[in-house]
Amino acid sequence: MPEFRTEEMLLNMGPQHPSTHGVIRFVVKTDGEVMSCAVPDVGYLHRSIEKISEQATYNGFMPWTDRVDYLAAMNCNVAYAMAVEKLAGIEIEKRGEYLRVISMELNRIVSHLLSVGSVGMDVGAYTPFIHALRDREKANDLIEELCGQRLTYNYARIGGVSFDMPVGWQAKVLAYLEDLELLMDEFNRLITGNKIFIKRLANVGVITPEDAIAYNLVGPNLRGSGIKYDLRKDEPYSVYPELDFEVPVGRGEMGTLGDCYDRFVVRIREMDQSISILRQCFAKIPAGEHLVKVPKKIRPPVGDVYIRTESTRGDMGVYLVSDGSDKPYRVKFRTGSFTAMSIVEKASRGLMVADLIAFIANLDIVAPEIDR
Amino acid sequence: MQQLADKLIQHCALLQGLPHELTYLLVEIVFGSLMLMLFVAPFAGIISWVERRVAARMMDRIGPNRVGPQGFLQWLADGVKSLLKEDIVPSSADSFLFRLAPYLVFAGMFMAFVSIPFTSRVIIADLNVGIFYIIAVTSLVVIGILMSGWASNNKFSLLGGMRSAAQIISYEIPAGLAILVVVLMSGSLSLQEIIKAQGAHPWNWFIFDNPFSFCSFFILFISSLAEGNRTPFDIPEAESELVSGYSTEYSGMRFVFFYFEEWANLYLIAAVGVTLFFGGWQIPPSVREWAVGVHFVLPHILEFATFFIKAMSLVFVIIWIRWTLPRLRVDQLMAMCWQYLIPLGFVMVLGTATWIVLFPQGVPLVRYVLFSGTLGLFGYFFYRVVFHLRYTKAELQFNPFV
Amino acid sequence: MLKDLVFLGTAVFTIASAATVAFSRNILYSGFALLGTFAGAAVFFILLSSDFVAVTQVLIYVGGVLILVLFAIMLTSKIGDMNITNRSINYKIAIPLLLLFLGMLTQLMSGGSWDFGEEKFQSMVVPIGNGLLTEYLLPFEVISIALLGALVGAVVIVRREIK
Amino acid sequence: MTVTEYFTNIKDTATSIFEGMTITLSHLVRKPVTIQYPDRTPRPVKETLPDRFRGFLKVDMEICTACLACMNDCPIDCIKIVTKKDEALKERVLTQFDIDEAKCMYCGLCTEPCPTGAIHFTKEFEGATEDLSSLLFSFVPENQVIIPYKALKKEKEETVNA
Repeated sequence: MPEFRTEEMLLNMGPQHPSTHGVIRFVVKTDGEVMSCAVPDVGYLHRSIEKISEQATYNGFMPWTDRVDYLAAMNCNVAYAMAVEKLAGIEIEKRGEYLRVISMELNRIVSHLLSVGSVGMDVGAYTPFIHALRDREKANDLIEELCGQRLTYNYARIGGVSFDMPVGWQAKVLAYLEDLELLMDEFNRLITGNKIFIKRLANVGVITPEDAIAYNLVGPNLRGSGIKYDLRKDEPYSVYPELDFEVPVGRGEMGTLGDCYDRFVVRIREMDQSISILRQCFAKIPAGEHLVKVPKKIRPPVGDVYIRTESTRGDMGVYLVSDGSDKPYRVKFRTGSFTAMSIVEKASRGLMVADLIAFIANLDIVAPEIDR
Repeated sequence: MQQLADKLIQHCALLQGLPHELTYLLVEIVFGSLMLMLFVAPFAGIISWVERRVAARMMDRIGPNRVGPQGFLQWLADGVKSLLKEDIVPSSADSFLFRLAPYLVFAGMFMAFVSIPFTSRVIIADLNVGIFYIIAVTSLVVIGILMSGWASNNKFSLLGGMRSAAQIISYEIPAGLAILVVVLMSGSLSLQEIIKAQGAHPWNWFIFDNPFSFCSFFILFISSLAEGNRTPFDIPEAESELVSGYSTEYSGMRFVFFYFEEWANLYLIAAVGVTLFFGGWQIPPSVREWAVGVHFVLPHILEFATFFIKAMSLVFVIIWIRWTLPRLRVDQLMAMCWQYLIPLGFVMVLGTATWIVLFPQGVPLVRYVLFSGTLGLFGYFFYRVVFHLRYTKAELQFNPFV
Repeated sequence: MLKDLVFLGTAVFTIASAATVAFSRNILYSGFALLGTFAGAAVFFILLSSDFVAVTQVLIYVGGVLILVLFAIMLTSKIGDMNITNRSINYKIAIPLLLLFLGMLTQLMSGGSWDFGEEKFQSMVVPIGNGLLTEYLLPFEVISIALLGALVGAVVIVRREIK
Repeated sequence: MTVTEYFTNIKDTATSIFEGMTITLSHLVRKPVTIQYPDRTPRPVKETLPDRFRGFLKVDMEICTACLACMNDCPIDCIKIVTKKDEALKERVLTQFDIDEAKCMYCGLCTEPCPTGAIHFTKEFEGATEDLSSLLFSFVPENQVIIPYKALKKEKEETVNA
């Protein structure tokens, strides 16, 4: 009997596609609905942010860090500020540190809400997406009140943060967290526990723990594969050692360990942890200056420094080289989305086209963070 | 329709000169299309507004509320806008098939409306094979979708078209089985006969006739959703995967044709469901007698209202499901059809056949139990709704037109 | 009179679309033209007042067979670019076959009566249903079993292919 | 797949759909959160913005000291200040103070070093225009000069602390 063979179809998904979450291209080889592989093609959003740093002063580069990962700008701000502070030997006050953690964790909630919402949308459930965005807007309002912007916060400064909390802000945030917990419960009942949703995510895009380490995955993607690794715990920075929180990991509840559902659930649980961290921060925050006095023109000594922080998309690294002038000699960002792209080719083998969408959404990639 | 034609022939001298067959044909065409255009076209438009408003409220939004009162004329504005838009045929598309496909889709949908009853007398053609005919002509829609998918010369469209075809031919089987259950109970394929076999009171509807018919309704409903490409079975047009599936390359009026089909299909699904399982236009005989006494048109208005309200409730449920559930994957969709719906469908057919043989007169107790059980389910349902509202301490706003 | 007109129109339409099926260079066009042929056949059935058969014709041939045919054509790669002709005519076999077929048709046509009179349109559902389950029960069941065999066979073939 | 699994699947699907539908139905009677910007808001949106909102930049020329701190700190050079020594007044005067709001990325770095708070954000954010040049704001009228504000040293410190 002759062997029947259907020809593979080359499907060009992106750069303009509703579900690539930015300008990314996936070259998808499919046989009907089943893909043989999807190769990511990145670089459409490269804006030379790292090169721009060589033209900007240490302080003046801060707004650019907002644009590295626009969904978690606080984390980028803080990572960069920490790098400069470490190189220049600047100690910042406790209040500044707490304000940074508060802003970062609030930002983590904002970012994860969008992530879990968009996973829902990409598998076809629109209502949970809008519900997540509704709650995210409230958090954005709070951040706007704190720093004046909703997206490109530019809140951290070398030496602390730009503003102290506004009057009455703390109470507003705590009230919001109360609401958020209830609304997240509802969100979970609506989508996380939905059988169709579980079916769509469970056993899809499985990343084994070995692969997760081999491909250098970070953040929730790594923890979704069951590896308990969180820089806030394992390489503590700022005031995280003073705070008590859990590191949620994937447990393969609905299918194989390291599938899309695990990563989704890890993000949901991380939000709960962020809520708890925020409450502790507000209870512990000491009085003091939010911004220490630093020289107007910062000239760190010649040398280099590498700082790692746990951003919402995982290990956010800043490598900074100084030549002693008032402008950085070199700044390099190490971002979670970029390494997450490397696993796509392997994990997407044998998935269906619809799964690829769920998988990409689940990796929580942000196109500008990939390309910078 | 025939009576109408006869009356016209009696009263109109011009028509008497023509052969009767021609008159019948003319009357069918003119009045039939008038009825369809005057009912289906605005209905499809208005239902799009309803869907957008309902979806918006489910998402805590408001929805379109600017054109006309409460945005009610949004559908007209959208239609006019689409008419004025440039009609683009991609240069590498097969232009003949590309242009033809929307018409096929449109025609398939309209042909199905021919045997949909409105009241006990108002129906364009009460075909003896009515329900069978509806399934048959809607396959034209599939051909149109396949055609558009291929002619667009776009891989996403092609995938969408193929998904649609695979989905619709698979789901025709469980739908057919569920319909068979009703045909067994009523002994007719004509939609009017099927309605007449049911009573006006809920417990006399076919859905509550026996446990098998109760399940059959859900099989039919799910299959209809799949055939109408509605979420959770909207994989042929899945925006997030296939951009917009088979309609990706369409613009302007041709695009509207596809969406028109989709909205009109909502009513078709609901009307078939109401006809087969919910007693159609049946009103209680006492009410009917009273209405006939008042004016001969009144019972028709009541019947139409009954039918329309039932159909709209089903339409609302379909809309509501769409904005609640995620979409299935294509293989899960097929698995659901072949592993769950078709075997269950066969069980229902056999079960109903056995039931009819065992209890030719039906069992009133079972009807009451099923009916009150459904009511109880509704009760629990609303209890849960109130629970969610209390739990999240939500601010209430009962006015649907904020 | 009207009936004749409809018949003639449908006949022309059916033959034209059948010719398209046979002679079109694009196999997909052939597939879509088949729609016209099937629809035409359905109209003939209606003219013969066999509404059930007409609807079945549309349901099975358009809704099932044609869609599967189109499906298969579309799955074949680059089929749209290929020019497939079926003009290779083997006269030696074709002409005798054609003559035989024509003879059979003439025999049939001259045999029966073609006058249907003005009899009232009657639904065929009940006679067909009764016929299938009484008089023709055995052939019906035999065909069912044959179809089931074909179905199982298809599954077996596909299974071996995947492995 | 065992028989139990088969029916558990059906049950789970039905119950989770039931639950989901109760939630979406409950949203039908909730208050929508939409803000109908711009014309159907209870208050103008500008009034609802927080104090730290970063809208258009504005310079209060009365108190500008022409220290050039904002210009130097701007990461994208959208502020242009020109000063010259005026012969008649025997003083350094401002002849040009332009902010190109089209370039501005609203980072706020210029407002922080300002000794008098002359350069500050407003709550004006509706800047959509067909013409980019209309976003070039000149705070010194053409062919005029402005004498910078000279704060007393003590006063200046107070401003900073406040």
